[in-house]
Amino acid sequence: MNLRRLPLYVTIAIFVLAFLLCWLQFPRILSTRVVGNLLTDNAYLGIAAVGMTLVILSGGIDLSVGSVIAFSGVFIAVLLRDTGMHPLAAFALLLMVTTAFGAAQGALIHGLAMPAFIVTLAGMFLARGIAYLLTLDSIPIDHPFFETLQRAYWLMPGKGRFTLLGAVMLLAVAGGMLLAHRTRFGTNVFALGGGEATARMMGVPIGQTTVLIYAFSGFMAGLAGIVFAVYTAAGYPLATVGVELNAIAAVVIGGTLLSGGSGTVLGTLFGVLTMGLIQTYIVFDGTLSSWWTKIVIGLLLFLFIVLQKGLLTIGAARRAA
Amino acid sequence: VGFSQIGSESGWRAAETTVTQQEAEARGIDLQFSDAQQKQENQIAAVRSFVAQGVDAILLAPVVATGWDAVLEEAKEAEIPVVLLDRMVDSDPSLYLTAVGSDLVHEGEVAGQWLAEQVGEEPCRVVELQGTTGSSPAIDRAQGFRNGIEGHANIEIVQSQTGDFTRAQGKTVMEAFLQAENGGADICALYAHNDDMAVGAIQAIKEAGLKPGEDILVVSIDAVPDIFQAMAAGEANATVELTPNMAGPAFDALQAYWDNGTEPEKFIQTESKLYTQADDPQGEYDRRKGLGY
Amino acid sequence: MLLHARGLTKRFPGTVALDNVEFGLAAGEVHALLGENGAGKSTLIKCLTGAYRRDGGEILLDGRAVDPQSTAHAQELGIGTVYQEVNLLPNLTVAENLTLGRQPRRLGLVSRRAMRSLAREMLDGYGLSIDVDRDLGAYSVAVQQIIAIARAVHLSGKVLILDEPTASLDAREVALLFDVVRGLRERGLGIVFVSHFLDQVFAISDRITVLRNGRHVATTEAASLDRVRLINLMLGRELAEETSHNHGRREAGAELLRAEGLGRRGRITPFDLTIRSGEVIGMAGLLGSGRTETAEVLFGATAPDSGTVRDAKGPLDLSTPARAIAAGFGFAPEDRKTDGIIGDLTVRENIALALQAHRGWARPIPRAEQRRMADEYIRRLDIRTPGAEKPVGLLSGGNQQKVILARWLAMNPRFLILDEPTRGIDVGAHAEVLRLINEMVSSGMSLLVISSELEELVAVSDRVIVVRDRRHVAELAGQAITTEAIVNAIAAPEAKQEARA
Amino acid sequence: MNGTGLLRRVAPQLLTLAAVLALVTVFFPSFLSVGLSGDRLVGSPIDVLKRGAPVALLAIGMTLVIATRGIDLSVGAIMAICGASAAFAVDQGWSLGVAVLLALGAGLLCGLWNGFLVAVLGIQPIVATLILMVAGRGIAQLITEGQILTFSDAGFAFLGSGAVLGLPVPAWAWILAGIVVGLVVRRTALGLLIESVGVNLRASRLAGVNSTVLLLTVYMISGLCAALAGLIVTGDIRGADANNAGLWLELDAILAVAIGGTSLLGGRFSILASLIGAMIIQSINTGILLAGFPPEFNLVIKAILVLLILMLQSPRLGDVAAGLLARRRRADETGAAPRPVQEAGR
Ligand SMILES: Nc1ncnc2c1ncn2[C@@H]1O[C@H](COP(=O)(O)OP(=O)(O)OP(=O)(O)O)[C@@H](O)[C@H]1O
Ligand SMILES: Nc1ncnc2c1ncn2[C@@H]1O[C@H](COP(=O)(O)OP(=O)(O)OP(=O)(O)O)[C@@H](O)[C@H]1O
Ligand SMILES: [Mg+2]
Ligand SMILES: [Mg+2]
Repeated sequence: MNLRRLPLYVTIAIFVLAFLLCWLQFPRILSTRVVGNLLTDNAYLGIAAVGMTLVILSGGIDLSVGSVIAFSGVFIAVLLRDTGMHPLAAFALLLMVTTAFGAAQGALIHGLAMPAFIVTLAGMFLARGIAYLLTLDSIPIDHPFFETLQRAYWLMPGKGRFTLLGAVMLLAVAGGMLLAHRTRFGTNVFALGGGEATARMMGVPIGQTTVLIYAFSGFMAGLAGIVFAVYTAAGYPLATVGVELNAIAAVVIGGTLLSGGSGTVLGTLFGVLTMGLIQTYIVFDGTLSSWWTKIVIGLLLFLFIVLQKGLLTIGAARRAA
Repeated sequence: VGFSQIGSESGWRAAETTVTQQEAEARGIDLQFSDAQQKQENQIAAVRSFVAQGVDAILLAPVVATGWDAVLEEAKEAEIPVVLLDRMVDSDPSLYLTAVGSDLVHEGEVAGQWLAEQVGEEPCRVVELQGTTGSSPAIDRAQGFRNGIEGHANIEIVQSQTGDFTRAQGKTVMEAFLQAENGGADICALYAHNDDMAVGAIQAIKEAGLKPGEDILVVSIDAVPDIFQAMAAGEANATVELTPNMAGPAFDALQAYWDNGTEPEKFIQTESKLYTQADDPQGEYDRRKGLGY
Repeated sequence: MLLHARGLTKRFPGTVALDNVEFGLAAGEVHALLGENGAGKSTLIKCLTGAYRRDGGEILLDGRAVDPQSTAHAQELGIGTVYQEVNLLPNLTVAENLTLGRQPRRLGLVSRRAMRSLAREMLDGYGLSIDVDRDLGAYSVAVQQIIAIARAVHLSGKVLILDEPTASLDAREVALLFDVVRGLRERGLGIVFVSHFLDQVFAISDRITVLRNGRHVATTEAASLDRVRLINLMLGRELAEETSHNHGRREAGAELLRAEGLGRRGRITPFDLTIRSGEVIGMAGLLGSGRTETAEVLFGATAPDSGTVRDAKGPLDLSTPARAIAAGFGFAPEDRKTDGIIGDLTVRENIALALQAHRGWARPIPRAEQRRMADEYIRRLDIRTPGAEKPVGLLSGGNQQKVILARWLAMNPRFLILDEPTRGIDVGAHAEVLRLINEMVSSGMSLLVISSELEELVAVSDRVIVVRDRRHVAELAGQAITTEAIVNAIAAPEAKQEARA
Repeated sequence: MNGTGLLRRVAPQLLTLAAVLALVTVFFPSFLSVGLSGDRLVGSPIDVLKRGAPVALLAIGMTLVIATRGIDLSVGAIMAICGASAAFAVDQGWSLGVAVLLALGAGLLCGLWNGFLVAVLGIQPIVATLILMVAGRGIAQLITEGQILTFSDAGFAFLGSGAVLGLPVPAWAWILAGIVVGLVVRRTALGLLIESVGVNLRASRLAGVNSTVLLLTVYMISGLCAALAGLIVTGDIRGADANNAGLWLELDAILAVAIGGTSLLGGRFSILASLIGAMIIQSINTGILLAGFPPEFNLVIKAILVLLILMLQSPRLGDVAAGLLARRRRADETGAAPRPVQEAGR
């Protein structure tokens, strides 16, 4: 076993363990409904987190994700309201816009040697600000094509729904896995995360890679925006505040090192599912007041991270021995 | 019954949660509470979980109007009645049992009409503290107020900024307004989209050496306890009530529906009552204090 | 000329690293580039390969002007380089490091299998038996060095540049490397070779270019030069005296420390070690044999899980470096880039750091005092820097090493561990370090010196510990310390324990 | 750092501040006027000094945390916790002194917790502090039971909106805190050790730096600064608003540190520059309010200004411009030199 895979296994193990514990308390949690919900409700987060994984693997960070998702919804809603465009055309246009937005962030980060945290923080303000300029209202989308997308699901035994949105997320994860682990670009991303100066000396095209990474994250955020727009059938400039932090947390819980250079895309999927599980558990519990909800989420987060850390340390020690 | 609450972003919201819990307890209803922390995505997930859990009914205080079709359909398929609290959704009315709430635009109108009456023909420069940019109360209450003062050319909204529904921002923004309007001498009235911002603004006015309630009229919406205290001290002039007891009518409607399938009306409107300094503010304060505002 | 640089100039704030330098490399030759620490060798190489943007001059490849913008560009031009600091990525696997940028693909996706076999092929002939799928970071500096060389060789279509490739290699590995280099020379490549090991330089080079203070001093046939002339060219002055053997010069002092059963599972087998005051203990062994681990356990860098260390007053707490320092220990680590220097801080701050940490944050060393200390050590160790306020990361490799030595000298510890103290240090400084070691010892300090250079160990040590396979296998003392004896102890499975004099 | 060195270090920030102030004055001409109302100074500059206090205070602690290559996302939540604790204490009828001590204690405790996760458990700072960022607001609400806990203690209110010698108390708070912390880190060896740990943790440990204690200290200072900020915003509105106090202020604080030129990768830091950064941000905020744009423009304006500022401060900007120029010049000289033929791959 390669040591670098250990965090992934630990993440999966923790998720399974947590699911079992939840199941002991609420037997209903082990139903296709809950599993279906877990995939559907976290689809946009999962997609955004795949983009975030690549960014973090390269040693960067992208805080603009949540705002870009909100912008995407508004953009699509406004386009569909004001023009006769087909949603697919709107999607394509949007993906171009968000990809360009991401690329621009990457170009600034590389070209002016500014920290990613700050550039994308400004990007976060900018994307949401533009969403405000487009509309202040929440705009409903009632296009028949949207209903088709929303209704596209496979009814699993036990009434659970495996929706198109969930499928898109799984595809995005698969695509992310290929990109990160099986392409030259992916290796360059890891190289960048291992040390920019060294990567440069080894001949990695730093600038091009950086721009591509953030463009990819922008693309994924756009895709997440589309999924979110389908999910809610609306565009709302105030939506998905703070999603970037959830995405970062999911990536880290998924075993990716925040300082870059080490991690897996598959782990991110389990990070997302773990966060979703925490949410589900709290709703199932249903007795927590607002504040206890926050405290318990924090505690569970803490528990996951410490457990992960502990298992990793033990694993590493065992291997060294 | 599952209750998906928006969050606990304001005192009013906290009071609504408390009152809902009290009402449920009084009726012997087992309430599953879920706090969405101001996020629609969390609310949708919560409603889905309620459906998966198989609750008997769902109370939903939607954070936005749009985007509920799919999940409401799911609830409908599972034959779980949904009652909306205090805010509306854009979906087809067949997807929910009923909605309990006040009319946000109407609240703004009441406030605007009060001001129009109050100043008569005098010219009046109004500053407006808006709610969170893009939120439906902010949009509707702004609109309503403009409706209310329509036809009174002497009343002019000269400054309008968001105070995010919070006390601190209310105070900060009011300070800027005072700066911008000649130290406040040019301001005749303040309209705040909620009481919390008004309370913050009142402090700013006092610190600028002016008398709120006299030099600058203060009108706001919600009727939380602290604004009554200010009214009692003569520092605020009027507030429009938004009752936190949305759950009472909702449970009544649900009960009737469970008992004999009575379909309630699609919209149960609560009253938007105007309170002024003449309405025993101290008494109102004492009455509301314990409600968890 | 295959590669020709004319009038190359490179300025850094406060330094002219290269001043109008001329350098020509012919096809089919090994061209040594020599000079003291900070002479500008690495800078010249970085300018040639696009890692730095030069301030003036031109570069001709095959008679055509080229302008490498980046190392990637240089690679495309057929110039493969091993930079002085091992420049590979510890978080990638060995195979990924070797093939980065050129991974074999199938249908657009990297083919792991083809990548693995390409990597193995590239490592062929270097005598490594390693798993190319493991992270590079799991291997020692030496192994990484070899991998870096293999990568550069693979990339070099025309020119191979090696900046101190042998610093962390042992004799056998150097021999293997030279075989590879000779093979490439046969094939008509031009090879630039930088080293401070003059024997190696004479063994492999056809021509030699000497730089001094950023200026070109001379280029001559290697055969026409002898050691002394070469050293004079590099230093621009006569080297004072060659250090000599010290056998029997020192009286063993009283027992200072005694380690019993000290060890850590998976790192180093428990060992006993007695250290007397005013003596130098040398430590020899192959790469990866566990010498660094011994040092780290002694210094608390990795907490031991068995054994004790005591001095005359009783047991010592060595659980963290800070405690070890409090007990009068010091440790100059082998990997100075990651374990030694604080790159962004100044020379002054780096020198004062250990002393300051020891005094605690509330008792700052006055700035004037820091300055005085820094200036003194810059002078005493001949640290080449424009001033004490230069960030240490910008100094040349050898000078960084001296700064770390200065840090510990400022502490005046009773027991100092030096892990490869002369690695990457030029002849002048080399003699200087050895002189320093003698000086420290005569002032009563005890030292543990880890080195891959056996002559050096023989020259300075009162006793030599030989380490193999993570255990201490032999101890030599007095007249028994000879290179042959050490080599025998390293090689012979049943080392003669009776060498204990 | 001596006087001129310090001035050189903060010159870009000072210039930026001047530029922002000039810009705002264009839109709102009386921006720079300061008057005397009673015994206190009034005017927009005073407002900036006062309103900028929370971010400035947070930026002090954040600078140190970032210098150790960390980040503290929880400061906004800590503000809420500390404000709530103090309001709770006053509400219980305890004395103001007790309330303040309680708040500061709570801040220290929160910092200790963060520091423990980072320094002892070795959790990545952004995640470690994310935990308290999420849970902290819940804790604050637990204390206030979800209400806005109001009080009428004049002394406490004075902390938020009083004035001493004409200057608002919050302005005094950050200025004094900045001076104290600045002196402590620069007159002792704390600053050096923090920078050393931030640049190279491993090498610092091997040089005997007790990084664990140092990290704990730094996060505790950050907690303490957040506690002060929490006291100020709570005193200012005479109530503890657990849900909104300090919301998203951590981002502004980080921004202030970045504008102040401290690298987010740790190492060299300057508290003074961060404080100027905080004032730059506050000037933008106040300027937007005064200029009277519709609120939906706020974010876009702020984003563009921030980007502009960072771009102008970027050391690379000069390089890039020079590079472009040089390339053009070289092309001119050699008559558009052909790019070298690229070697075919091997
Ligand atoms: N990036 C840089 N910034 C500033 N100065 C630098 C930089 N790189 C090197 N220098 C300076 O340039 C001079 C030449 O350094 P260089 O690394 O080329 O020496 P070298 O001959 O390779 O020495 P060594 O044998 O110690 O490796 C030194 O004075 C060094 O301090
Ligand atoms: N030639 C090799 N082939 C495979 N693995 C090696 C080789 N050389 C070293 N290693 C591995 O690298 C690891 C780290 O070695 P390390 O450098 O710490 O040992 P060391 O005794 O300090 O050596 P050094 O002489 O470099 O100081 C060892 O555990 C060993 O397994
Ligand atoms: Mg060099
Ligand atoms: Mg070693």
